[in-house]
Amino acid sequence: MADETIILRVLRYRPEQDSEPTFQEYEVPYRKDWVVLDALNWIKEYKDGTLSFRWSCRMGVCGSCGMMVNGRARLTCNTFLREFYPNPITVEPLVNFDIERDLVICMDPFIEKLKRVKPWIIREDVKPVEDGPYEQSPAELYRYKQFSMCINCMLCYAACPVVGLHPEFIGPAALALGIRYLLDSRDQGWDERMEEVASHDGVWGCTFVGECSEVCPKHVDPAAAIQQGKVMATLDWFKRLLMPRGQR
Amino acid sequence: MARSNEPAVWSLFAGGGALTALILPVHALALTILLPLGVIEADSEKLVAFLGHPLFRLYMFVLALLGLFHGAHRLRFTLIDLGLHALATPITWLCYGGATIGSLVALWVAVSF
Amino acid sequence: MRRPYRRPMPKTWWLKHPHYTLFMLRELSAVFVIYFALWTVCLVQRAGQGAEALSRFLQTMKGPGWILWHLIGLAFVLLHTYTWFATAPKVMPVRRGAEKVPDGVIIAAQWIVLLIVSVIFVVLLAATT
Amino acid sequence: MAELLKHDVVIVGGGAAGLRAAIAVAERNPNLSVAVVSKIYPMRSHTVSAEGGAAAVIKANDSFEHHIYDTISGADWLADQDAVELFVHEAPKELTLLEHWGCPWSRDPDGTVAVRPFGGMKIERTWFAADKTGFHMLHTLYQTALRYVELTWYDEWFATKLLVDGDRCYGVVALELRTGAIRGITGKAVILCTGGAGRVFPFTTNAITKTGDGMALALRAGVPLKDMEFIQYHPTGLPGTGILITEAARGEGGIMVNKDGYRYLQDYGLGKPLDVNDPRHPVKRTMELGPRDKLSQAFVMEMRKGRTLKGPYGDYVLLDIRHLGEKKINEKLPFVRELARNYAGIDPVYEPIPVRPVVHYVMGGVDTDVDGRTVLDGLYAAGECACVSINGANRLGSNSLTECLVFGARAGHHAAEYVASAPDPNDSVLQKQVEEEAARIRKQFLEKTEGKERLVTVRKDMQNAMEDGVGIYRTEQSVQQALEKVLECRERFKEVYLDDHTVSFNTELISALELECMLDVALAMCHAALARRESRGAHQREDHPNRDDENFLKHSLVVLRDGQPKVEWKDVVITKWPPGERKYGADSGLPTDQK
Ligand SMILES: Cc1cc2nc3c(=O)[nH]c(=O)nc-3n(C[C@H](O)[C@H](O)[C@H](O)COP(=O)(O)OP(=O)(O)OC[C@H]3O[C@@H](n4cnc5c(N)ncnc54)[C@H](O)[C@@H]3O)c2cc1C
Ligand code: SF4
Ligand code: F3S
Ligand code: FES
Repeated sequence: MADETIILRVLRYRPEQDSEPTFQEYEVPYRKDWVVLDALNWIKEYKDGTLSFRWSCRMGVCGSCGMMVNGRARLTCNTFLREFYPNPITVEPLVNFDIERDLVICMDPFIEKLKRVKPWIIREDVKPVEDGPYEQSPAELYRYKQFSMCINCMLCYAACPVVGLHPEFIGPAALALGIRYLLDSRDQGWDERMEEVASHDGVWGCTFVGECSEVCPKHVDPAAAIQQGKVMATLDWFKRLLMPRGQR
Repeated sequence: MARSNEPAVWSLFAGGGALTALILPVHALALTILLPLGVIEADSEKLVAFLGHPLFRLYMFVLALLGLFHGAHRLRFTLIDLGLHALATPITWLCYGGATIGSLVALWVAVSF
Repeated sequence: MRRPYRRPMPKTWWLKHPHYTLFMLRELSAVFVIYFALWTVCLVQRAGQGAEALSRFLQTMKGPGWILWHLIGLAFVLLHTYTWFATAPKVMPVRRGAEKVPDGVIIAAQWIVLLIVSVIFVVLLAATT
Repeated sequence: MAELLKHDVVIVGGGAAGLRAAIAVAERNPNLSVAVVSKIYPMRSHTVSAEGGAAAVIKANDSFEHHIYDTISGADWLADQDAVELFVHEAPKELTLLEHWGCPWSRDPDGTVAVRPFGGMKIERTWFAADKTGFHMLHTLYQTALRYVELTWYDEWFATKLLVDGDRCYGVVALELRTGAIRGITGKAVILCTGGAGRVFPFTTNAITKTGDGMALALRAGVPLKDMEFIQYHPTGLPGTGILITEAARGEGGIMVNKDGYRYLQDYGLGKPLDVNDPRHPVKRTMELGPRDKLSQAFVMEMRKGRTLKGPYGDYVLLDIRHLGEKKINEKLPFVRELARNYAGIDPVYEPIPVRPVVHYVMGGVDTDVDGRTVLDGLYAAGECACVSINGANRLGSNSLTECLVFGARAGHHAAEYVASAPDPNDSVLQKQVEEEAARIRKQFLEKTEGKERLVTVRKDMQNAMEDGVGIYRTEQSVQQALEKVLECRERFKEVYLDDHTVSFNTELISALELECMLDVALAMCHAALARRESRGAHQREDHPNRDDENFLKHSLVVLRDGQPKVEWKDVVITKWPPGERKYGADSGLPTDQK
């Protein structure tokens, strides 16, 4: 067992020397309980310190280690080598993002999109801290709970073709987050947030490919969030149409 | 960003999707396959009466309206996704314009029976 | 020093994974939805021209080419139905208190409604003709 | 040379403490410009992996008195009691604020916030968001912070040095990962919130990023590190990876058994076990709900008696939660189930989870007062990298997330006031320091042409030395050995040669800078562990097995004097709770019990 190895084909791009990305092959020891991230770390530590990638928690919760593994967007810290052994594994940076270097992508557009949906509680009347927490029944909590589980790993952005075709699209994770706040019983920012969520770049950009939910490692189901967002936006639209301004 | 007026067409799309998902399988099977094949035997006169019944004509119109808008909506996005992003605006006009004309024709057929 | 590299999205992206291809087929079902809607308009229009015109129309439709075409259409329509029903619980989740009604229940309920509607449709057609 | 990036307050770290501090500054004075410098995107910070919960008194059956007593006795009386009192009183307010900001706390049926018991607590008071509390807290804080335009985000900037002019701190030197640029980020106050240092050890629950950077930066700037000998082992980590199985698993009723299926904790002064089906199980401050130091020490004893199981990653025992049933596990401990399935290959609904003690938390840190102030004017610290101290010799589970909020906020508020009156920095002095630091990094790592050491071997040798010498049980000899090895590693570090000499996103360079910090932190830990010749909480000296209040009811302070580490001492603040015996099990002493 100690001598078994597996091949990793890794996409390399070093902005200081490469004009475009190329694949580099590494032979890595094969261990049943190793994840792809372990193999990458082994390469970095013992073979080639120039390979760059992001990671932190190694337990699937910080969201930094997303990459394309054999063409699928995965968290490399919970994708095991044994799933592929003895076949070679291809590792690439997440698609639909610019490559900063090697397996590291540029996150700027994602952070901008997060901000757009105003992912914070908006209130007209702020309760003083001394008066204690808001009440929220378990049923109210469960309305949005699932959509609050997103770890910002961006796998869904790599999986969603609309993100690739239409870079302005706010995208699955950020929209799910916006909808999470719309569904929170403590929030009063409906109108403000709807401006973004119900915009052209918002839920209406989604053609319900559904792949975002397929790859989501945390079962957030952003596709569901967005479709519910469409229903919410539609009801809202008719309401605005039928009701005179003052009564809204 | 401003709110989009997409709900206008999306509600037609969604209504059409629901209606066609429910009725089109049996509709297509019975009318476009079984009827011509004679598996469902029908007397021509009676069939005319059935198809000409106000309720069926109403149904035909609703099916056309919602079905066409449902289809137009999907077609629009599919064409754009297939790489015609630059033509998004004309495609949109063409699709919904076609659906509107189709619906008007259906209305005319239904009324002028 | 930064020089971010942008990868182009290939036009054939929808062939890259079976899920994407299935998505495209689902979207393609729209063509047949449009087709069957228009076909029905024609059918009624012929009926409006009288029994004879209608018979001729149906006679044409008996041709194997037409039947094959309609069978393909039916398959796409079924794909549409299947995918539409499958997504309903996502679009409009039903909750009882904190618990979500399982997706399977909602999907099954829709198929049952479909069955009832289909039976009514066929019975009406058969009974009146 | 590039311009200095000027702000009013510079916060280093985007975890719970850093983000809370940032919000505090912005709320206190919206006219201030705040830099948030973080070596990883803030929502990746290790706070994200905290599972179990955050403690604060909220329910009617609880009282401040209880929380204070649990904390102080848990700390083996090494906590400053004024700090603990203040902490306990501010805790509910901070967690409530988080609730107002949208944190999805788990709820009781009546819509109030739910609480669960944690180890070492007499009354359950841990707020939780299922078993992803840290994740929800961090994302709530990050998302809330996004609304403040006063904040400038330096995401993926690595702070390498504090800028000090005279006796004040004026900012940091930081390296932007994607460009490789080394710049000065200046302000009249700096708040270090860089988190813990678990990665100094080979086997830890901590993320790769927890390398004690802030502690090392402070130490190098002449600021003392307090109580560095106290390193918390968490009793239930997964063998191999060290991934944490939260204490909440025991809080909900999980039990620990040895290879004979025996609940061995009863042999170590932690009370008598109740049947898992007994409605009174789990009893607080008893058995599985004893404090972490005791549970980890019990494991070592069991191992010595040969009553643990053997696996490819060393000895282990079993954590059994099967009796909770699938429904409760899914509702209260879904992440535990996910982790056990993924990383231990077992489903805890049907099988017990293999666990062993694993390095989890550093009680010590940058010496601060209750406002986060250090001895260096303008330098503040909060969160795990600081030592206030409320954790003393052993931190109570779920106090740390709350600590990040309470003291992050206090440091932020104080810093906002301080910058109003602090003198302006002398830019040319700072600029010069930036240039020197940039030159040092280039020379030592990027422009180096030879060297015979690989990063990984030096790091592993240091980690193993620490585990062997400064683990759960220590002796003078073992610590001395570790110290010598760490010194040797520091020498070898000078010989490290990197593969990567480019500037954009050079992660190997970052690893080198982190190792440099860890070596300093390890050194401080060894010196403190040598100096404390007693056993207290997480510091168990087999050559001095008893607690010695006469000589060591004191905080150790490691300082660099002329480049050499020295250990000094500082009195513990005792107000109302004189040192007593730590009792767990049936007769766990409590002030209220005596009434
Ligand atoms: C697995 C696990 C579970 C835990 N569970 C609980 C629990 O249930 N309850 C509880 O109370 N506590 C728990 N803890 C402890 C608690 O989570 C931590 O003590 C706390 O989150 C620390 O927060 P922090 O803000 O101090 O640091 P971190 O969250 O670690 O953040 C450190 C920040 O500093 C930045 N940083 C570090 N170095 C540099 C540098 N050189 N330059 C720039 N930026 C830098 C990082 O980027 C990061 O943003 C747990 C800990 C672990 C490991
Ligand atoms: S929705 Fe899922 S896939 Fe997308 S970023 Fe969040 S956790 Fe990742
Ligand atoms: S994949 Fe994309 S198109 Fe919509 S359903 Fe998901 S966001
Ligand atoms: S390393 Fe944190 S999610 Fe993989």
